[in-house]
Amino acid sequence: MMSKRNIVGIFFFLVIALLFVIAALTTHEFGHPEKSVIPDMDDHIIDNTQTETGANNAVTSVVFDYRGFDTLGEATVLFTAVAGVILLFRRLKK
Amino acid sequence: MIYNIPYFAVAALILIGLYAVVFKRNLIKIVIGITLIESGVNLFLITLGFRENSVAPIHTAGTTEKTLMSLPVPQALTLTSIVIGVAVLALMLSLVIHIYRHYGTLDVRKIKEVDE
Amino acid sequence: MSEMSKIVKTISNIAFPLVLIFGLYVIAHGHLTPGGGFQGGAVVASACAMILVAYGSVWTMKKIKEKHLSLFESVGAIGFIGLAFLGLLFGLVFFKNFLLGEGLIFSEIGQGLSNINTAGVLPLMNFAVGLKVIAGLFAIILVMAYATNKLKGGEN
Amino acid sequence: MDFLATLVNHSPALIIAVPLLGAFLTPLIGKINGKVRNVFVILVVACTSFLIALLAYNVFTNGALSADAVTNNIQTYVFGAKDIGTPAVRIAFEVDAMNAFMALIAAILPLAAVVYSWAFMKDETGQDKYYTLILLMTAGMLGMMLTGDMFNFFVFLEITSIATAALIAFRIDQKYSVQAAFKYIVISSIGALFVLFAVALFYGQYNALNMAVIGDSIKYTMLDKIALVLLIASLALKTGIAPMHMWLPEAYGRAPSSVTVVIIGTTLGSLYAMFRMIFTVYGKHIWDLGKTMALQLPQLLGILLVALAILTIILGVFMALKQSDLKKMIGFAAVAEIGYMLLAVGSAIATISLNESGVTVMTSAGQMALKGGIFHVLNDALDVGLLFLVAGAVYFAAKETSLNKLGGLARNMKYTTVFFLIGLFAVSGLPPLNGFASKLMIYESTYAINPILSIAAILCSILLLATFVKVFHSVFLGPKIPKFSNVKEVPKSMLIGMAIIAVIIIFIGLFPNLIVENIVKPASEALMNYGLYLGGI
Repeated sequence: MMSKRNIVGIFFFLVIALLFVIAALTTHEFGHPEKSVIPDMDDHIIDNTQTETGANNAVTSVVFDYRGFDTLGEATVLFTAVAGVILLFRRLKK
Repeated sequence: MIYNIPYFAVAALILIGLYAVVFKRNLIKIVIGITLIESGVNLFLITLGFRENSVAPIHTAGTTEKTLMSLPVPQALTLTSIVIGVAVLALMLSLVIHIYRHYGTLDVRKIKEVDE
Repeated sequence: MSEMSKIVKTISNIAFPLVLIFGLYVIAHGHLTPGGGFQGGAVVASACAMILVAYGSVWTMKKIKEKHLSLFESVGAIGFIGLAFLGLLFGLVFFKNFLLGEGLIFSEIGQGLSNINTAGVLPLMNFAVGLKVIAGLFAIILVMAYATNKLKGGEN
Repeated sequence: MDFLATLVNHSPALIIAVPLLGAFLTPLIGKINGKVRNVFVILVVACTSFLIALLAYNVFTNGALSADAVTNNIQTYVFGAKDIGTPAVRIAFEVDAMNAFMALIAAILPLAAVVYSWAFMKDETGQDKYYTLILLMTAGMLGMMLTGDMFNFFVFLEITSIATAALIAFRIDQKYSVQAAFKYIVISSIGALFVLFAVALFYGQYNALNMAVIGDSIKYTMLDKIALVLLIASLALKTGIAPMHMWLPEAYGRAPSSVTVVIIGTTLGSLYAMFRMIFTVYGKHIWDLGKTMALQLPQLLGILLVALAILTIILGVFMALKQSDLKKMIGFAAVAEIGYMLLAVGSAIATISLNESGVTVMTSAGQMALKGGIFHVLNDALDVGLLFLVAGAVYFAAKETSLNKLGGLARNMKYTTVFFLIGLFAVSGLPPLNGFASKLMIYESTYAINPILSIAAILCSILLLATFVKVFHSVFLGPKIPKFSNVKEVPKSMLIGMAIIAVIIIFIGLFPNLIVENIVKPASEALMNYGLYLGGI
C-alpha cells in the first residue's frame, strides 16, 4: 500500500539520510579534533579562563562570559516558552 | 572508519527521529521524533569537542599546572541547545493537549477526517 | 493529577529538602565545579515536580499560582539582563564582567577549587538564571499538570 | 553630541536588549493597569525603532553620527570586551548595509502591530502574555537580522519560532489555529535543528562560530557542501518556499492579524539569513572558487533557486485563486511574493561568471535583479502587512473572513476600503505604488537574463491582480447584506496602525529612486562585496 506521497517522502528521506551518513564518514576522527584544525578558540579559553574571567570552570566562563549573549537568548527562550504555555492554558472569558 | 562510530550513532539518532516525524501518524510520536533529532544534534556537538585522554575543562589546581582538557565551547553550546529543546518540547506538548481537546484523538488521519 | 498515597508523600517530604539543598549547592558553585544556574535550577525544579506528583496539581495550585511563578521568573530575567546592563554602565561594554578585580564581592581570580569569592558577575548571573529556571520549569509543569487534570474531568 | 555618539556606538546591543527588557518588565507592569502596559509596550517598540533608525543612518552614511564605530559601512559590536581578540572567542554583531536594511523593515512592522493591537486585542484575555510574546518576537527577529555569529543566529531563530507558535495559537478555542501552530512549530524546529547541525559541521572543521571567520577560512570540502545543502533547505523551509510552503498560509491566516504582520518580518529574516549564507559565508565558493571548478557552483545554485522560485510563484498564485477565506488567500499571495524575491536573487546568482580578464563578476542585469529582489523584500513586507491588517480590521468589524459571506462593507468602512485599495495596487504591482517600482526592476532584469522567466512572472502578477480585484469586489462592493448593515468603522488605533504602513508605501511609491539609491544599492553592494564583511572582524 504505497501511496504517491509515501514514495516522494521515502525519496527525500533517503537523500537526507545519505547526507548525514556522508557527514559521519568525513568528519574528523573521533577524539582528535586537532586532525581537522588546531582548536585555537578553545585552547585560548582553557588557557585564559582564570585570568580573563576569574572562573575555574571553563564551561561556565564560556556560558556566562565569552558567550554570555547566547545565554541571555537561552534564558529568553525559556521565558518565551513559559509565557507561551501560560498563554495557551489561559481562561478565555474574563 | 572504526573511529567514526560515535558519528554514526549521531546519524542514526537523527534519521530515526526524522523517520518518526515524516512517516508516523501519531502526534506524540512526531514530538518524540523531534526530540530524537535534537538529541542527535546535541550528541554531535559533544562528540566534536572530545579529545582523547582529556579531563573536563575545569581548573582544579591553580593556574600553573597544565593538563589536556576537552573543548569547552561545544559543552556550552550543548547546554544552550538542551534548554532550547526543553522549551520547544513544552510548547509542542501543550499544543498537542489542545489538539486532543478539540478532536479527541491524536491520529493525524482521524484529525483530517474530522476537518472534512 | 490526583494525590498519591501517604508513603509517597512522606518520602517526598523527606527528600524535598535534600534535593533542594543539592540544587542550591550546584547553583552556588557553578563557577567552580560542574554545574551552574541551569543545571541547579533544573534540580530544584524537579524537587518541586516531585511534590507536585505526590500531592496532586490541585493541592499545589492552591499553594502557589502560576502567575506568582511567572513573576519570579520575570525577576530572575530582569536580574540577568540588569547585570548585563550594569556591565554597559560600569565597564562600557554590554555583558562586561565589571566586578572582576574591582575589590568588591567575587572579585578574585580563581586559583583552584576552594575559593568561592571569584569570577566577578558569573556567580550573580548563576543565581539570576537559577531563580529563572526554577520558576520557569515549575510553572510549565504546574500549568500543564493542572490543565490535563481538568481535561480528565477533575477526578480529584 | 557625545551622548548621541555613545548611543549609536552601543545601538546594536541596545536594539536587542531594549525589547528584551521590555518583555521581561511587561508582566510586572501589566499588574498595574492595562492602559499603562499598552503605552509602555508602544514606547518600548518606538524606542527600538528609533535606535534602529540611528544605527541604519550611521551605517548608510559611513559614520555621520559616530565615525569611530564604522569602517567601510560596517559597524561591529563585541559583547563582553572592547574587541574580539585574535581567535574570535566572543559573540559579535556585524552590521553592514544589508543588515541595516533588514532592520529597517523590522523597525516598521512591530510598531504598526502594537499600535494596531490596542483596539484589536481590547476584549481578549491574556493580553500581558500577548504583548510579552510580541516583544520577544521583535527581539528575536532583530537578533536574527543583526547577528554575526552562527550559533547566536540559531538561538534567535528558536526564540522567534517559539514566540510565533504560541501567538499563532492565540485563539485556542479555534481548532484550526491550534493545528496551524503545531505544524509551524514542527516545521520550524526541524529547520532550526538542521541549522544547528550545519553550525556544528562548521565548528568541527574551522573551530569558529563567527560568520566572518568561517567565511574567511572556508574551503570546498565535502562537509561544506553538506552544510550548504542543509542551510539552504532549512532556511527555505522556514521561509515558506515551495514545495515546503504549506505551513505558511495556514500560519499567516490563522494567527491574529496583528501577529501576522510580525510573522512576515520573521519569515523575511530567514530569507535574509539565506542570502547572507550564500553571499557571505559561502562568498569564497561563489566568487573565487567558482572559476576553478568544473561544476560551476553559482550557475547550479542560481538555477536551483530560480526553479524553486517559479514553482513558488505559480503555486502561490493558483492556490490564492482557489481560496474562499480572505486571510488564507492573502497568505498564498504572500507565498507568491516570496517567490518573486527568490526569482530575482536566484537569477542574479546565475549570472555570476568569468569575464574576459578572468575575474568572476555579476552582469549588470544580474546586479539590477539583485537590487530589485532586495527592494522587493521591503515592499513585500509593507504590502502584505497592510493587507493582513485590513483583513484583521474586516474580521474585527464583521466577525467573518469568508469571502462568500462578506459583502458591501465599503459603505460603512470607508478608511479601511481605502487602505485595502492601496495594499491591492501595491501588491499586484500597479503604478504609482511601491510594488510597481520593485517588480519593474525584477521584470526588466530577468527579461535580459531569460525572457521566459520574466513573462511567467508578469503573467502571475496579472493573475494576482485579478484575484485581488475579485476579492475587493466581493468584500467591499456588492449589494448591502443585512447582517453587516450595523458594521462600524474600526477604532482609531487600528486605523493609525494601518496608516503607518500605508504612508510609507505611498512615500516609497512616489520616490522609489530615493530609496533605491540610498538604501537598496548599498545593501546589494554589501551582499556582493563579501570581502568587506569578512574583513570586518
